Amino acid sequence: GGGGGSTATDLLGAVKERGYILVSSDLNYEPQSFPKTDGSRPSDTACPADALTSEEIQGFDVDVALAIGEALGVETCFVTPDWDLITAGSWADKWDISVGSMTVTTARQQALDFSVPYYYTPAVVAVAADSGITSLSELSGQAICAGTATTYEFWLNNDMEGLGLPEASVYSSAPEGITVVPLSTDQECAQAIEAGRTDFIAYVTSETVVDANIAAGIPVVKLDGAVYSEDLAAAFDKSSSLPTDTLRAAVDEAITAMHNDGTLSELSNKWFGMDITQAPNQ
Amino acid sequence: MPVSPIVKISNLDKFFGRLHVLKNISLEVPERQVICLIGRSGSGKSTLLRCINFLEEPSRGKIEVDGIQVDAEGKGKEQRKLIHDVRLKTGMVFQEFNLFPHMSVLENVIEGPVTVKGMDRKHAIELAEQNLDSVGMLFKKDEYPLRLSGGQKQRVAIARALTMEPRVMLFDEPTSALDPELIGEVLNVMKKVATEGMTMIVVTHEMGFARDVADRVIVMSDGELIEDANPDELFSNPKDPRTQALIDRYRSGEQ
Amino acid sequence: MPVSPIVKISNLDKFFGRLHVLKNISLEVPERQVICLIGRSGSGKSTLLRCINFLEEPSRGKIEVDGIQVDAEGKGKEQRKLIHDVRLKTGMVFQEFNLFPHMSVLENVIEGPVTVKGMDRKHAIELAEQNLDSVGMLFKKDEYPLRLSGGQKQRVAIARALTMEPRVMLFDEPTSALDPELIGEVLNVMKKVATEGMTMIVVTHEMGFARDVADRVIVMSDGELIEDANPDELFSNPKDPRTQALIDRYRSGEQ
Amino acid sequence: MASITNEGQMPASQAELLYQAQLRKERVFRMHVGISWGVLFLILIFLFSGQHIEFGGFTFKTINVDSEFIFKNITFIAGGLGQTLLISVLSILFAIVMALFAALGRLSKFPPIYALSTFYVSLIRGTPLYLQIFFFFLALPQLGIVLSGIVSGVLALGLNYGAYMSETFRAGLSSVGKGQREAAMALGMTPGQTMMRIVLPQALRFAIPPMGNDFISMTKDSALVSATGFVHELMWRATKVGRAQFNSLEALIMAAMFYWVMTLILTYFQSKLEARLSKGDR
Amino acid sequence: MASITNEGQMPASQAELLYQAQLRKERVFRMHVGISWGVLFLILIFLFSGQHIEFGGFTFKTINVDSEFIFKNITFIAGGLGQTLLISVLSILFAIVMALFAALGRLSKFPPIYALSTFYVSLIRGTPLYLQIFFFFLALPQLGIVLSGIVSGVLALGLNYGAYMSETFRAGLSSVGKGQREAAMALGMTPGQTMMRIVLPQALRFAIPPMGNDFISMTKDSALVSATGFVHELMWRATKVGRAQFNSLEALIMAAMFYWVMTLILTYFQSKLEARLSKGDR
Ligand SMILES: Nc1ncnc2c1ncn2[C@@H]1O[C@H](COP(=O)(O)OP(=O)(O)OP(=O)(O)O)[C@@H](O)[C@H]1O
Ligand SMILES: Nc1ncnc2c1ncn2[C@@H]1O[C@H](COP(=O)(O)OP(=O)(O)OP(=O)(O)O)[C@@H](O)[C@H]1O
Ligand SMILES: [Mg+2]
Ligand SMILES: [Mg+2]
Repeated sequence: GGGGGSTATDLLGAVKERGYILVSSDLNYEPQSFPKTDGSRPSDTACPADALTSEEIQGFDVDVALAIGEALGVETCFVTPDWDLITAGSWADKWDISVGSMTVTTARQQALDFSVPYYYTPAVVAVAADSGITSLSELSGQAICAGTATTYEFWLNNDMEGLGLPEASVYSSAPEGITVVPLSTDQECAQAIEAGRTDFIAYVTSETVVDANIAAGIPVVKLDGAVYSEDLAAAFDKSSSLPTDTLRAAVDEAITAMHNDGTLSELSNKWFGMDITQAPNQ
Repeated sequence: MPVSPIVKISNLDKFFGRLHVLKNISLEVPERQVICLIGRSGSGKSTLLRCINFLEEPSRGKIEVDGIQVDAEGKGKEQRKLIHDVRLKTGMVFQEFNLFPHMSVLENVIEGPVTVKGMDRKHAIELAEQNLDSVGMLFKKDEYPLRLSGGQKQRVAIARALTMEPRVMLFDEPTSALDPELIGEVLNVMKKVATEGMTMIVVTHEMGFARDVADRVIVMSDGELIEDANPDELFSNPKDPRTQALIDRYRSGEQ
Repeated sequence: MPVSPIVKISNLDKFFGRLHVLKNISLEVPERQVICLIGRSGSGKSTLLRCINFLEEPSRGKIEVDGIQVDAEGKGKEQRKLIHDVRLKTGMVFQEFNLFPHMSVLENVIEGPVTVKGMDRKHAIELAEQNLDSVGMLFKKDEYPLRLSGGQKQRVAIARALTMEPRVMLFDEPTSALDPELIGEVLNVMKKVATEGMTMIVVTHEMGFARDVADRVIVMSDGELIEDANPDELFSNPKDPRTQALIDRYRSGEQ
Repeated sequence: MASITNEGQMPASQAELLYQAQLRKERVFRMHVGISWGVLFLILIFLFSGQHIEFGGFTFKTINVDSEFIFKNITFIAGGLGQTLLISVLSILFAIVMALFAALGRLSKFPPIYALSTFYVSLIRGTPLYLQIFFFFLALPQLGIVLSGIVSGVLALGLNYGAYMSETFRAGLSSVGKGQREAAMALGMTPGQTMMRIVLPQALRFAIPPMGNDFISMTKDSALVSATGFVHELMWRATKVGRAQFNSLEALIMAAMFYWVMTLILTYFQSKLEARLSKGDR
Repeated sequence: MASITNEGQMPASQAELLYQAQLRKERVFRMHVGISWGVLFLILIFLFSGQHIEFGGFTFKTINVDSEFIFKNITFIAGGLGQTLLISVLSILFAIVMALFAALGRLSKFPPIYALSTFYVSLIRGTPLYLQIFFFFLALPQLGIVLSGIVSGVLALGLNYGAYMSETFRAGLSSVGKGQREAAMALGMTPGQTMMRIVLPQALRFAIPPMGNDFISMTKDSALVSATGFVHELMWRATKVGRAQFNSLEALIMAAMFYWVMTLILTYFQSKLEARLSKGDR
C-alpha cells in the first residue's frame, strides 16, 4: 500500500515523493484491462513487489492510466482488488486512484470523487441469437441478466436513483415485468448463454463488451439503439487520509490534454476499433 | 455304539502371510463332550477355534460340523452357503464379550433368531427370556450393555449364543477380561451349560475349570496339538515336557 | 527400638462428589515393610494408594511420607511444593504400565531423573542401565514400548520408578493387565525389589504373592480397613466374615 | 459400592459441605467465564463504535460503523436466513447420502466400485468448490443437462461436502471394532445384515459430532451458491445492500452476526446431542 | 512364535505358493483399481472433448473446451502456483501456532484465558472467512493498523484455520490417556513439563493427519486472499484470463488440474508420513 513515513500533505505530493502512482483496475474485461499472459515484471521498476507493472497487464484503461502517470512524471503501478471493493470507497489508502472504466453515478459520488470523463460508452441489450427478439418491448416479462452492482442492474431494476445518470443520458427505460438475474460479472451472463442455459435470454452491458462477445463467437445479437450512455472516469476515495483535490486537478488536466491532442482518440481506435471518447448528444 | 463326531477337523493348515500358525491339525469332538484347549500365548488356540466357524479362513483342510462338510479351498456362492450353515450350528463366546452396545440386553439376544433365522419376534423373545433366565440375567433384560459388569456381559453373551440353538459352543478365553472376583459367576454358567449336555470347545487359562468340567484337555504348542488326555491324567502325569513346562508356569502364577 | 513409620496416613477421607470412598483411614507403614492391599472391586484400594502421592486429592486428613507432612486441606504454592516432594519420595507402578510411547526404554527411564531432578544425563543413563539390568530389561534399552510384551513393559515401568530412587514404591494391580504366563516374571522382579529392602504398598489380586512376600496384608471394604494381619494368620484365620468371603471368592476362581 | 456418608466417622452434614464446596467452585468458574465472554464481547463492540479517544498527545480511533444503515437494512438481510438454512439442510442431506455411498464403496472388494469411490473423493477434494458450482451451472448445460440455480448449487455443495464427509464416515466405520463384525458373523448374519444392523448404527453415532461441524460450515459455504444468480441468501443480500449503499463493512458485519448466532444455536444443539449420545447406550 | 513352515507336514514350497497367491490377489486388486481410475479419467476427458455423437435419431454432445486457449494460457496460470503455495504455507504455520494456544487455553483453569480461547474459536468459526479477510484488509486500517494484502490475507487465513484446527489439537490432547499424565506427575513432573515432554509430543502426532487435510483445503481457500488485489495466485489468474477471454470454464479447469495435482502430491506425502508415524513408536 501507499503512505507511511511520508512528509507530504496531499496525495499528489505523496505520489510524487514515492515516484509511482498506484492504480486499481478490474482485470475482467478485454479490451479495457486484462492480463498480459506472456508479460513479465521489468527489473528496474519502482512498483511495490505485490503490485503489477505495465508489462503484466494491458488494455485501454491501462494505457490511459500509463498516460496519466507519465503526465504526473511518475511510474504507474496496478493493483487488482475485487470490483465492489473499488466502487464502495473506503480504500484505507491501499491505492491512490481507480482507472477502471467506472461509470459516474450520483450514488457513487457519495463515496468517491470523479475526474472528468475520459470516454463514453453506450449501454446496449444483447439477446440470444436464436431468440428472434428484435426490440426492447419484446423482452417484457422475460428474465434478463446483468453483473451484480453494475449500472446495468440498476437500470434493469428501474432504480434511477441508484443509476444516478443525468436524465439526458438515459434514452429508454427497462421493459415491463422483467426478472433481473444478477451474476458475478456480465461475462458470466454471456458465458451462460453460450453454455446453453435458458434462465434468461438477454443481458445488458456496454456496447464494447457486447462487440467483444460477438467477436469471440458468443451467439448473441445487439438490439439497435443504446439504452443509456455512461460517462466513464477515474475515481478517488473521499475517505483518503491525504487530500486528493490536487491530484484530481492534475488528473483532470492530463485527461483534458489527452482529449485535446487526440491521444485518447488514438487509444480508442487502437483498442475498440472506433472513437468513443467524444461525449454523445452534446 | 460309536457315534460319529459332531465336529471333525481334518488336516487343517492356516497361514498368516508366511507364518504357519496351524500345522496339519486333525481333531474329532464327539457330541456332548467338553474340550479345553490350553497352550502358550501365540500357540494358535484362538486361530484353531475361529477356523471352526470360519471367522478365520483356513488355508487348507476340511471342517465338518454336524454333518456339514466344508473344504477350505471351496469357493463361490455354494461355499458361502456352507459357511453360513456351519455358523448356524455353532455359537461363539468371545473374550471381549462383543455385545452390541446400541441394543438392550433383550435386543442383543433376539437379534440373531429374528434377523438370521427370520424367527417370529414373539417367539424369539420367549426363547431369549428363557435363556437369559438360565444365565441369571433376566432381571437386566432392558438394560444396555454399558451398564453391566464384565461378568454380566459375558453371561448375556452366552445367552445370546444359546438362543441360536447351536449344536456346539465355542469359547475363546471367556473369563480373561474379567476381574478375578467376577470369573466365578461366568464359570458357573458355563458349567451349567456343560451339564445340560452341550458340546463345548473352550480355550481357557482357568486350570480349575479344566480340571472340574472338561472331558478332555488338549495342549497346543507352535500350531500343533501336542497332547490330548483327560484332565486328571494330563495334570498329574503330562507326557510332553512342553506340557509340563506349561503346567509349571500356571502353578507359579497361582501361588 | 521403635522406628518412626516412613508412611503415615491419618484420618484420611475422600469423596467423589457425594460418594464417600475413603472413610477416616489411618495407617502406618514402617520402613522396609511390604504391604499388600486386597479387597473387592470398588472398595477404594486404588483411591487410597493414589492419595498417598496425591494423584487423587484427599478431601481431608494428613499424609506423611519420610518426614514430609501434607495436610489435605493445605493450599497454594507451599502445598504444591510439599506434594512435589512427596512424589519424589514415592515411585508408582500402574496396572496399565503407562510407559511413554514416544520414548525408547532408556529414554523412559532417564526422563524422570533428567527432567525432574535435573540430573546429569550421563549419570542418569548409568543409573538407568543399572536398574534396567536388575529387572532384566537392559537388552531392550533402545526398543520402543510398542514392541515389548506386557510383562516386559511392566518391568521397564518398575525400573523407571526405581531410577528416581524413591523411599516407597506403590503398585496398583501391577499384573492385572498381563497374560497369565507373563505374571510370573513381574512378580519375580517385585520379589527382588522387596528383598532389597524397599518399602512397598501393593494393591493386588495375586494371593500367592501376598502369601509369599507380604509382611502385612490389609483388607479394605467399602472405604474402610477391616483387617490388618500377617498373611499366614489372615489366610488361615480371618477375623472378619467379609475377609472370609473374599478369600473364598479367590479360591473358587483359582480352582 | 461405597455407600452414602452416614455410616462413616464423618457426619453427613460435613460430607455435604465438602460436596457443595466443590459444586460452588465449578459454578464460580462458569460464572467467571461468562463474565469474561461479556467483557470480550464489549471490547468487540467498542472496536466498532467509532470512538475518538485522546489522552496526552496520543489519539486512538476505533472503527466507525454506520448504525443507521444497520437498523434500516437488518430486516432485508435477515430475509435471507430462510434460503441459507434451506440450502444448507438440502445440501447436507444430499452430502450424507453421497458420503455413505463413498464410504461403503471404499470398503468394496470390487475394483471398479472401489476406484469410483476413491476417484470421486480425490477429484472433489482436489478441486475448488467454486469451480464445482460453476461446472454444474455453466458446463453441465452443454451435456444437455440444465439445472436451476438452486438445484445446481445444492448438487455441487452436496457432492463437495459428501466427499469430505466420507472420510468422517470411514473413520466411523472403522471405529466399530472388529469384534462387533465378528460377533454378528458368528451369529450367521450376512455381510449386508452386519453392515445395516450392527456397524452402521454405531458408525453414524460416531459420525454425528463431525457432521454437526460440517453443517455449521455449510451455512457459510452455501453463500457461494448465490453466484448462480437465483439464490438470495444471507450473504447475497448483505453484499447487495452493502454495495448499493457503500456500506459493505456494515452489511458484512450484519451477515456475520446472523451466521454467528446461527452457529451458536447449532453448536448448542450439537453439544446437547453429543451429551445425550455419550450418556446413552454407548 | 509359530515358526516357518518347514517343520510342519506341508512342504515349504506349498506354503510359499499359498503366500504368493495371496500377494498376487492383492496385486491384482491394486492393478484393477488402477485400471478403473484410468477409465474414469478417460471418461472425464471424454466429457470435455466436445464430441458430437449420433446414433439412431439420438444425438449426444459432450462439453466443448477450447484447447488452443488452454495451451496459450497454461504458463500464465501456472505462474500463480508459487503464490498459492507461499500463502498456504505461511498461513498454515500461523494457524498451527494459534491452534496450539487456543487448545491450551481451553485447558486453562484461569477463567479469562479459557474465555478468550473459546471466544476466539466461536467468533471465527461463526463468521465467514471472506468477512475476516475483508476486516483485516479494510477495517483494521481504521484502527491505525495497516497491513499489506498478503499479510492481512495470511493473518486472516491463519486465524481462521487456527480456530478450526484447535479442535483437532484438543482431540489430540485428549487422545493422550490420563495414564500418561498420571505417570508423569507420579515422577514429579510439573504440569508444564508434563505438557511439553509427555502430552504435546503425542498429541501432535495424533493431529498430523487432520492437519494434512487442512493444508490441502488451505491451498484452495487461499484464493480468497486475491480479493484484496495484491495477491495473484492460481485462481485469480484463472478467473481473470477466463473472463477477459470468455473462456472461464477452460481457465477454471486448468486451475482445478493444478489444484488436483497439488492435492495428489500432498496426499501422497501425507500418507507416507502417516505410515511412518503409525509404524514408528506408537
Ligand atoms: N490376523 C492375524 N494376522 C497375522 N498374524 C496373526 C493374526 N492373528 C494371529 N496371528 C498370529 O498367529 C499366531 C497364533 O495366534 P493365536 O491368536 O491363535 O494364538 P493364541 O494361542 O490364541 O494366543 P493367546 O493366548 O495370546 O490368545 C500368533 O503368532 C499370532 O501373532
Ligand atoms: N474419578 C472418580 N470419580 C468418581 N468416582 C470414582 C472415581 N474413581 C473411583 N471412583 C469410585 O470410587 C470407588 C472406589 O474406587 P477404587 O478405584 O478406589 O476401587 P478399587 O478398590 O481400586 O477397585 P478395583 O479393584 O476395581 O480397582 C468406586 O465406587 C469407584 O466407582
Ligand atoms: Mg487367543
Ligand atoms: Mg483399583
